[in-house]
Amino acid sequence: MMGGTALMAWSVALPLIGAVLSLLVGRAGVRLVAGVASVATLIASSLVAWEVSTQGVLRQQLGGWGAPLGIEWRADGLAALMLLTIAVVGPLISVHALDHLGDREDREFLPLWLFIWCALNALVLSADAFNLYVTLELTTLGAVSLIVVRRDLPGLDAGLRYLLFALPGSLCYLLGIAFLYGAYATLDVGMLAQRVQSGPVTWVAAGLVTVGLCLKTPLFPLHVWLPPTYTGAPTPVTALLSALISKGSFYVLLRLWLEVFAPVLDAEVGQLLGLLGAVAVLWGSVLALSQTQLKRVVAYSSVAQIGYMFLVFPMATSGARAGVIYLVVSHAAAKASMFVAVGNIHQAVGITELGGVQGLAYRMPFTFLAMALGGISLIGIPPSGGFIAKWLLLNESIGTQQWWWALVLLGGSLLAAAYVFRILRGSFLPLPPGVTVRSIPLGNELAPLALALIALLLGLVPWFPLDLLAVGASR
Amino acid sequence: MMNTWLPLSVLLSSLLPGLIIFLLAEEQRRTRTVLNLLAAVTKLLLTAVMAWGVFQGRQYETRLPFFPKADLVLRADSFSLLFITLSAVLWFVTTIYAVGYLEGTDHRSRFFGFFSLCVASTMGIALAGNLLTFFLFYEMLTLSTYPLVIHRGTPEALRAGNVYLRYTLSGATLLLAGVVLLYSLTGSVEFTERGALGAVASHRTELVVAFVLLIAGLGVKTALVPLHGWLPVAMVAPAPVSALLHAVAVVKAGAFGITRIIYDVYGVYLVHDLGVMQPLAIVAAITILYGSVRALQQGDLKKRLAYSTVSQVAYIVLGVSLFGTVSTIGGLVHLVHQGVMKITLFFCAGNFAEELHVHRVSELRGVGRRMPLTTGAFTIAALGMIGIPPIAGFISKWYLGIGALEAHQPWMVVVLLTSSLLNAGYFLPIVYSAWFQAPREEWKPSTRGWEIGLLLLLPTVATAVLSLAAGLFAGAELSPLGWTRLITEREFRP
Amino acid sequence: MSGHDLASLAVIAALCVPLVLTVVVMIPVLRGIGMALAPWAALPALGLGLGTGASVHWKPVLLGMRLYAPDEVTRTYLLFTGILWLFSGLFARGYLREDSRRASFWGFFLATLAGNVGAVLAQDVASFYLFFAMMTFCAYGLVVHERTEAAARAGRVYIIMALLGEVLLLAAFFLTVGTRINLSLAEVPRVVAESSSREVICVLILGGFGVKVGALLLHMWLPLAHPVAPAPGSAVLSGTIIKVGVLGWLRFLPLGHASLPTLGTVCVAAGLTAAFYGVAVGLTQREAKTVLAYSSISQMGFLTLAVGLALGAPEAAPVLIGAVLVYAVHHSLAKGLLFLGTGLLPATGRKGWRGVLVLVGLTWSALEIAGAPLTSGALAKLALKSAEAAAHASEALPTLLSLAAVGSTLIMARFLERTVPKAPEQGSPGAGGMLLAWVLLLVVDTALLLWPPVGREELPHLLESKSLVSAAWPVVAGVLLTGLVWRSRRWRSWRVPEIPPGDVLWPMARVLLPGWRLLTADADREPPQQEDIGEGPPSRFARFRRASLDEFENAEEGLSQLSHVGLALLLFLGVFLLLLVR
Amino acid sequence: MNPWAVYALSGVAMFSVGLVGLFSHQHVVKRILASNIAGSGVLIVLVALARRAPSGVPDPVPHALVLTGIVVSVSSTALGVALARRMARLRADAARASEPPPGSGGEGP
Repeated sequence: MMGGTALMAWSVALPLIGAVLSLLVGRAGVRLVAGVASVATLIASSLVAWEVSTQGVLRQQLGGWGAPLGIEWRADGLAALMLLTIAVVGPLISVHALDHLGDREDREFLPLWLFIWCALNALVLSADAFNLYVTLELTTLGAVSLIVVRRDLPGLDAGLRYLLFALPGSLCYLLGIAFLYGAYATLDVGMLAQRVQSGPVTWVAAGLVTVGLCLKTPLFPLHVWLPPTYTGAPTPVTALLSALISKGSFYVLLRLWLEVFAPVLDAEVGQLLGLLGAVAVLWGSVLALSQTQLKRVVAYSSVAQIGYMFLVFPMATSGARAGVIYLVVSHAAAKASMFVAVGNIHQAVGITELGGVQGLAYRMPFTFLAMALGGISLIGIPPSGGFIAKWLLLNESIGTQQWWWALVLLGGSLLAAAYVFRILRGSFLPLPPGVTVRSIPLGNELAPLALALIALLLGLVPWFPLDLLAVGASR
Repeated sequence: MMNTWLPLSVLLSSLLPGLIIFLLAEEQRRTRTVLNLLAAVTKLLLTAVMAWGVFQGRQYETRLPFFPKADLVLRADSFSLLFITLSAVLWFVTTIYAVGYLEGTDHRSRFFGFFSLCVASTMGIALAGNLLTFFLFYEMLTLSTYPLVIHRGTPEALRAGNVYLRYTLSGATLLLAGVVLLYSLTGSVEFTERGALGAVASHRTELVVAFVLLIAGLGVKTALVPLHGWLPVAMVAPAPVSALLHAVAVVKAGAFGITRIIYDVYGVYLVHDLGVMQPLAIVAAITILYGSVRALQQGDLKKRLAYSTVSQVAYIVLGVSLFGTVSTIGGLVHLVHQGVMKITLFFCAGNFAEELHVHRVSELRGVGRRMPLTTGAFTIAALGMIGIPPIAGFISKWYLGIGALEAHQPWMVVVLLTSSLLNAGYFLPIVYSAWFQAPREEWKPSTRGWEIGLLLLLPTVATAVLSLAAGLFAGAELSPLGWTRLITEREFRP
Repeated sequence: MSGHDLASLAVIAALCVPLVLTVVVMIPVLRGIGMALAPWAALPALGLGLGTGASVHWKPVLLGMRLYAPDEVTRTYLLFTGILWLFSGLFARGYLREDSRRASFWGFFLATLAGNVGAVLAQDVASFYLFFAMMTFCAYGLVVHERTEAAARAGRVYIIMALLGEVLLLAAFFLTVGTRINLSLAEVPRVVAESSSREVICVLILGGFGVKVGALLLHMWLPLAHPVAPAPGSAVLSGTIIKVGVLGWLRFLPLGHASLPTLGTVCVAAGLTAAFYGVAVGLTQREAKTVLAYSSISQMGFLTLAVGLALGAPEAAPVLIGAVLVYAVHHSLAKGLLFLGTGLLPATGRKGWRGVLVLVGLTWSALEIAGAPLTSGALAKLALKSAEAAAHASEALPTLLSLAAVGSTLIMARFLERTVPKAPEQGSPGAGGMLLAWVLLLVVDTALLLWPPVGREELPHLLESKSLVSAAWPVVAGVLLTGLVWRSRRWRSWRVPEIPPGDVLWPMARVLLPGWRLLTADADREPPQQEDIGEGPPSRFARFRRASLDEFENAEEGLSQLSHVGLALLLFLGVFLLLLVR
Repeated sequence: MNPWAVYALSGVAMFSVGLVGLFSHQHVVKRILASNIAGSGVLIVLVALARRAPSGVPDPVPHALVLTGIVVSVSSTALGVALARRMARLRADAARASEPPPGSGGEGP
């Protein structure tokens, strides 16, 4: 049995090896190599999770240098859960991408995705603030390359837009880290947590880090790049962006905030983030209601869902932490399933309008089942991961006497219901005349369903992720 | 061993077939029907075993880990069995009815899949051993009934579905708020006889707020005025769905929940002490009268029945919100009685629509000659609704009336009796014109030998007989009334 | 089988034979058998009335059903109920020979019979209510049997009044039984007497059963319903069914247990008024059966009066109850004879031996009602008067009763006047069965005068000269008065203005009906066409929704400008720091 | 004022200029350049921070960070420019293919 620390390295290395190999092999081998790499990484990630859940937090000093000089990797319950999420959700999206994109894109998609996977895993495991920056940048660059994989105008437009909004975000983050290093002479998150004190440098650093990451995630009012980018990118890429890549920056923010900043900052700043989150919930949901493009509805829903995630900051308790991580995970599965389903619809009828779903419930039952289940999780109706997350957050908001966040959560889910059922209900109408439904591969139908079932499963056995999350939770 | 698995098996006996049915192709009619009936019969048997066990004092509980602090608990106590038995029996007949009713229409796999899910949710609601579990299944019910409401796929059905969702999801939100509030107070809310909140009884404000939230949330499904708007609109659904919605699943789930909240979460003494019982009783009384008056004004048969449900289900709420044993028995027993009678009425309405394409009250003239058995069933159920002995509704009314006096609220008797008169006002004209008036034009004679297909006729007659039997043999030990007395004795035992 | 078993079997048979036959008649295949047996359905009840049964207690049925108590009230009621239903049934077999809705009639007839017998047998509150309601609702089928507009209207009035009565009764029962849920009838008078809401209960009982009895101001359904029903139906309606209302009074009022003088006085007054009022309105009627119905109202006034006296004077209650029973037996059979006679006369014709026989019988029954000497009427009046004496009622009462007897004579004369001349001279063939049944009933009626089931102790007094005189003079006066009027009409043609049957109903209906119409107007409106729903201008809510969504869209567009994003970024950072610096 | 503080402040100033540039220009290449300026500013701050005490060995860690930062910034600039070029070409093609050119959103040249 391999040691837990080695497993962490494998979980990062395997996708990288896969990416390189798949670039080398010819057209025929790409799928095979990527498949093998995916399965291997999944196994490695699961083993990490297993180790974490049985043995507690895993640490590894890269190259033998300890902090502060060297770089540390650390896998606590949160990291392990994220590894698992990426390892399950990502491959399912890429399965869908195989038949959705063209042949050439196919060859480029898989290596790029494996590369991003590697970067994301590294990001999740990093316990070093600068290393987090690097992995974040790698993810961004990989994501931009994926967005433009089709090399068409909308894709290029979206890719550039993404890049040019992500760059200032990363730079703000980097500047903040620089200040922190200047003040406390360490980049290790754990050591920062011990050394950090309230003071102007910390404030500015925290402000820069927060704003930068909020721009990347993105939080209202910095969300404006999201809808056009998500709409312009190829659908599988949008799914990856929404489900996993945007979670990367949020993960960094969550880590730093909960472990480093929250103890030394005024609670009011947390309220500010919460307030912006609340506005995002309202804003995203209402705009989702007014969209006519299917994909934009789902994109604006992401704006709203990200808003929920920021409700963790005003509460900043372990319960809220668990709730928000749960939200991240179940949103990853649910939103991926929604986007992939949208891709299927587009592929089948070639209509991007909301009305395009008419009559499809009977033609593409799996896709619509997936959409329904995913939507349920977004709304937060049981049984779904979204419900568990909402439940935990609600409990926390009442428990910390901040009942106004409960109102946001409850009102937000009603709005979510409004836009989710706006999509679903049309599908029960009879098929309009003149529309032909192309059949799509079974794999494409099953991928969203599998994703949605994960969201469902998260709502049925919440004790497993919650137990895992509790490992290494500081507070 | 059996004691832990039985509640779960009851749940799974409709959940699993439901999931399998989704996967069946539209043409696999025989397989689907066999599966449906098999599941229904299995559930009946399991329920019977469990009912017998509970009657003997055995405990049945399935506990599944869910949250670190809160398990999913399925527990069969006497009250849940009352509801389960009702659902299991009525599901069985409704399945038969639905097989007949939907013969030759589209999307039957989907229909029966959701149909089973709907019943599974109802089972879950009945068996829930704590508030969280209850809420989970309550929401599942909302979701599994929506596709049934919009089953026809017409714009009108979709609109009804919208209204349905708007109401039920808003209600669920309120309910969730209440549930969370209670959980944050106590950490865990197990359903316990005589209440689970004794330890936090001093938090009066929170408890009252939570109570209002819970009742408002549940009141949507229960169709308490002014939260009843969805019910008449949801009438566009096919007849078996309406039957299920009104008699077993949705409306009943709400009433069942309110009862649980009052008796097993707060405890009747605490609710009384908090002073929230009287307002609830007043709301119920208003609903009773409002529903009856509105029913008078409906020309559409199903709409009239829907408003009648609004009124009748409030009887249950009235019963449980009057402080006293007798009214509680009346309320609980009406849960069963109303179910059996109302399902009969909807079956009849479905039969009329299916066989003669009659939807409006005014078109029912002389239908008794053409469809005597259906009209007979309708008559029995309608008279029962009015509260004429020996049909089940009489027993409910008897207990409710006495209970109102026991609770020193004579005005409730006036409400009850006025409502009876109004019930008579909207049911008896139908009965009269069906039997004693000549049809406008002669109906086409049946081509089948019976007045309508046996799959539609038998369930109708069966439930009519049940409504008669439930009243006529109310004194029997295992009658709904006997069972309810057992439950209530346990709740009020000092 | 032991004697006890046999006795309880008799009770069960009395109730279940009609019930089973009802079901048999409903099943098309067995209908023929059922209809053949139906006329005899009351036989077990009659048998039980003659013999003695044993109490039956079925715990599982309803709320614990108890049947039969071997008391005088039960036996007497069973006896006359059985007799009248039996002969009405036999009569109906002939009467309905050619009726196409025979099956319907028999179904309702049998079910009503079961209800009637059950109400007499019932020994607990819930069962009593069950059978009472069953009788009430099934009798509706007899009322609307003809399916004419008049029948429908009468049926409507009947059912509305009945429902009102039921509601009052329910309220009374709730108050009576309380948390005991159900109560044996034997305990009821005591419980009511001890109840804190005794007066309320009594008022509700008086009102609730008063509808059935046809007490003053609750009588409106009677003159409408009795005439439209087929003759056998009218006979049982007027003969036995309204007597069940009186039975209710006897069972539920605290007679002998409590003294309620005020209520008693009200009852006495209402009874007396009804006695005269019934005659007064009845005399104006043209339809023979309506005349009879008003006579019933008048006659029931006497019973109301007796019950009122018993309410006020507990010590005299047993005697008064006895008198009521005597009166009930008398009126039941006599009124039955009269109603059946109106159905028989057209069939036999008034000429020929049959006609004469019927005319003699009718006159005899009319005299009975009038209370002529040596008739059952005289016996009943005698019982009533001696009971009044026991109750120390007002001195004026016997006089008033005699005056009322004049009225009875008049109204009977009016009845004969409206019946006999209209009848055809020659009858139709096949009236034999009917005639036989009728004559047998007449015989039984007469036999019961000689061997009365109750009030036997009064029998010797019947021949005393004092009672002969007091019975004879009102009749004589009545006959003279009739003759006078008859003669006067010869000289000058004048007509009595007709008060519409149901009298006070019509002004009431004029007030109530518009309200009801308003309430149910929507039900009769046709639904709007499908096209109307989706089209048309958007609602205000939809417009508001659209407008606010547009606002959001505009704001989003503003936010999307690149420079605005930069500003937002700075602002975010600024507020963040501001919050910390502060 | 310490020279390293001057360095650091000028780095912050460069970062600010770059940031303003990023959000005030529509042209893609200009924005890529602005991001480069901002990035350089951050790197200058890092370099400045390496010298912690007036005397003594400078901290090696920021140097390593700066090197890494330069690599990252080069690669992102390269990617950005490549994308911008390709987009310009595609736009030109589209414009040539159909007159008048199709209305295009975004912030291209």
